[in-house]
Amino acid sequence: MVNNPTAIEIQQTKLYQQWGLTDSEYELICTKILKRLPNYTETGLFSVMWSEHCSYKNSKPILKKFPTNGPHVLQGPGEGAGILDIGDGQAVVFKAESHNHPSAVEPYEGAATGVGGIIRDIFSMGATPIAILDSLRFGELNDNQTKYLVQEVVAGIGGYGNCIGIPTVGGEISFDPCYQANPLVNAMCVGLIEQKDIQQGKARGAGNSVLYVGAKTGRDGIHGATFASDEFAEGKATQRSAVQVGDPFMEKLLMDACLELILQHSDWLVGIQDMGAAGLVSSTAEMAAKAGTGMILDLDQVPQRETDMSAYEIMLSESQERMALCVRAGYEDQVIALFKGYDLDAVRIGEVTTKEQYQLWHQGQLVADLPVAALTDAAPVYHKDQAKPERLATFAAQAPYVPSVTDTQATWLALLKQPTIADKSSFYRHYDAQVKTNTVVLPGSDAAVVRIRGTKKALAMTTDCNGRYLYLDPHVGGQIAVAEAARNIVAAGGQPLGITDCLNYGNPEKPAVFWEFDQSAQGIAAACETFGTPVISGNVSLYNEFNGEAIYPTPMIGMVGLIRDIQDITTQDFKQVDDLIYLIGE
Amino acid sequence: MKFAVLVFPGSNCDADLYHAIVDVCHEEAAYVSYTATSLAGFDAVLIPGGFSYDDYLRSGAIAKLAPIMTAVVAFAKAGKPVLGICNGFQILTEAGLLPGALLPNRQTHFICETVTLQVENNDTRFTNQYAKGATIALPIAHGEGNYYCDPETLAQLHANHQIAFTYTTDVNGSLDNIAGITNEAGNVLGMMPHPERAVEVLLGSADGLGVFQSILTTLKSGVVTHGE
Amino acid sequence: MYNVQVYVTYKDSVLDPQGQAVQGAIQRLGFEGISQMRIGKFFEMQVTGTDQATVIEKVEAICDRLLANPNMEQYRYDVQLVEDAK
Amino acid sequence: MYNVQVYVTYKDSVLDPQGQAVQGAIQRLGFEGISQMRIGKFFEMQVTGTDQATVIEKVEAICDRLLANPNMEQYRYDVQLVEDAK
Ligand SMILES: Nc1ncnc2c1ncn2[C@@H]1O[C@H](COP(=O)(O)OP(=O)(O)O)[C@@H](O)[C@H]1O
Repeated sequence: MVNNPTAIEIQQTKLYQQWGLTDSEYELICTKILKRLPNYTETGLFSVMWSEHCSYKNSKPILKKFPTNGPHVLQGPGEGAGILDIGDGQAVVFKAESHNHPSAVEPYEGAATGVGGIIRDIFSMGATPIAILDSLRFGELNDNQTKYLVQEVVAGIGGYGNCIGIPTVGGEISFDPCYQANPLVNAMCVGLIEQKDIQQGKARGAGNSVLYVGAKTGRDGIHGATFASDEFAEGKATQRSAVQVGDPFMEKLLMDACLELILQHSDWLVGIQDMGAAGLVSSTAEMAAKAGTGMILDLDQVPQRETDMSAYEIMLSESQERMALCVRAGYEDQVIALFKGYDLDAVRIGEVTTKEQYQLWHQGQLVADLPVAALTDAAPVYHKDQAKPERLATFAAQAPYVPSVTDTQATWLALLKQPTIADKSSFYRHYDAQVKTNTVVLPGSDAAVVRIRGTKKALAMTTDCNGRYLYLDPHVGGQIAVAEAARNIVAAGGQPLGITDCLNYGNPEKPAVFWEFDQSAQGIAAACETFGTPVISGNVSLYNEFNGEAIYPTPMIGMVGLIRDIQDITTQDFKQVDDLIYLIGE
Repeated sequence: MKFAVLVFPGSNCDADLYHAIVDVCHEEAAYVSYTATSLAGFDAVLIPGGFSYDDYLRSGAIAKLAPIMTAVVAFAKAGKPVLGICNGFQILTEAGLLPGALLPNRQTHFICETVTLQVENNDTRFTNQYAKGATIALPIAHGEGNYYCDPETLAQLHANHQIAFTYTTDVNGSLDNIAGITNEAGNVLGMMPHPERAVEVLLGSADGLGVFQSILTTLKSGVVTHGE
Repeated sequence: MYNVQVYVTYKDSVLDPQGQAVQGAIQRLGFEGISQMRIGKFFEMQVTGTDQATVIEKVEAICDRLLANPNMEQYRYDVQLVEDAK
Repeated sequence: MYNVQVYVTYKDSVLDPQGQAVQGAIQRLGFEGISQMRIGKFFEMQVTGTDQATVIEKVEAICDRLLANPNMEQYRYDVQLVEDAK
């Protein structure tokens, strides 16, 4: 076994800094939480669990401003995905997730694994995924590197969705130089569930077993969560080693197996959670924290793809297509047999305890022994400084821009040539939008519409955000993003029900960026109140910068609406000659 | 009439085919796992699209080795109808039940859109409900649908009227715009477009229904099939 | 134990659009003088066997039945004896 | 003129789902003793150049920028001088 640095060496060399923990956070762990020095594995666990990506330590105070309740809300933020009541005992489950940094490094696999991750969030709730949407931002299309990124990202999204057999029905794509070195790749997944089947990621009941299912663990993606919480700069290339390869075939088997377990054998299962960012540690610690229990895991049981993996590596790996299950004691063999039927590894790796302590054994040694809550709830919450960006004063001082159009036709054509405005079919034709044969309105209209088989109902869904408006005025821009989504839903014949989001911003340590974040969240919150569309799930992606330049504030809004009768579906195109055209609104 | 819908690991259009048969055509269908070894009791076999084994290696290459394929070969040899759609077509060529191969699209990427097809031969048990030369709109969704065979095989396909459907434009680089072919006996059809996605006007087109109605018409007419 | 590499490529008569696409991309990157680009698959594996002849026989059978599609592809392979790590 | 072959494979630590699927298929075919299957890409091309060193430089640049993603892949290549067909 490799000799890892000792607790004292970590303290002396400040190794924790490389993993993203600050001096004061490390101090807090040593003096207040553990009252001793954390060892190598423990320091690694803290560093990922306290990263922005897992702890939301910078964004919590802002996210609190969102309305999260409403008559339809069955599950708000906090679980794998949010859930809304759509009547008849059914519910819609959805969430969005960003995969910006991995996609900048390896666009195909980054985008593909982004899709894979968000699908797992949906089926881990017990829902059958019915649709994917993607929201993409790139630099200007006249650049070869951007063309390559676009091509690979689109191929990656299609590659995963097409293969697993979930239609990619909508989304958006736009181009601006501010995304040149930091593209945004956000994916949303929508699922359908019978309310009685709703699952939670809780590890209840001492003595119940913790099972690991799915792909084997390798060294891929270690520190992915920390990596997502750090900005890009030239010369930081070595950090860019956290690349995972997706295996949609494996995920299809995993999805089918998990849904069979949930829908047909709910009495065997206590809780289920996706191993996403920060892999094994985050999924299992959260399951214990949510249930107020503890957990003992034996890492030697974890299926491993590589040899000589340390406890640190096993716990932090972000290998894809894995799930953590809490299984009622006595039913382990049945569950393992069920997964075997799909050719999948399912292994008992530990059990739930009453102690509220998180204990890891590896090669006969207790390599971590921490209070569960220390990992999941003790990260400090920061109230970052805010400052209104100077550019806004400059903008305010400028006279309003009045375009001078002499040749309307030429201007019209010039506008239509803008990649951001032009027809997007050359991108979305790479996506299978029809598999499952429920897509009534395909990409290219306002919102996509997916019917609910066996009922008269359908769901309308869309993603929207115009970062440029937010750059000009984050508060109003945030409102506009929600309003645009709501208009798209209504234009498809739907009633807006609720939203998910991907909040993409620059480095929150910069007061101007944090101000944008706060202002736009307030704008989104205000619009959500007005439209009666609570925020039921979402994702924050900070540190979207390159060489110190932040992207436009880009909070992508994913909205779902209910169409009560498929007869009410409307589409964008003109239907016949001599029909009248009305302009409604201001 | 009873249809078998084969399910390989990774098949994802199996449910769509099942719905087309059961909900739209109101006939009987059952899923048959790739591990099964018998097709007894079925009147027709449908091999769905999707990505069997993610099409690692080549589309259909791993699926052709599945246990059920022995039964499919026997079923086809007995002259009973076998329809392979998209990945199902690829599996049928890999298994040697249809000539040629499906290469990556000329554009080298996946294409999902509705295309126009021409019915080249309406004298088959899969196309008899279409008029000869009729044009129909069916969705395609594939990355490897570029039909290829050697010149002698192509000449035979033409001579034996084995080309059932062609694209009216060059969609993916297929030789002679071939979209679907039968075997020489005419009881095995492989096609890249998805007729099962075009059985309801609500979803854009019902032009695909003809394929299933043709199979049913032949089966119900009780005409003795070739090779029996 | 033998190390085996198998190379599968399209037959010369089959058009290779992927090869052409990559060749185009190379040109757009500004590299000149690259032509005849063809893309194939490359398999590396370890094969147990008592002697080279049986290993080759096994490898050819695997290629014929699975790794290459004779309708459109051809293959070649290399075989090297390696010491068993004991 | 030089003939160049480039072999791109995943780094050992990266998951190779294709390799695993194909290895499984080989086993199901009844062939035993096949292990460590990894699948990669194989590029064949012709490269003009005055001498081997400049060709190698060009090939490495193309690999680094296009054919392989250094975050997850590794590559090797062979270069042979061929007579120019005039
Ligand atoms: N990345 C994408 N993925 C899927 N569908 C897309 C994507 N980009 C655009 N679309 C489809 O094209 C439609 C039009 O897009 P867009 O030109 O951005 O217009 P709009 O401003 O109306 O949203 C969208 O509503 C969506 O259906």
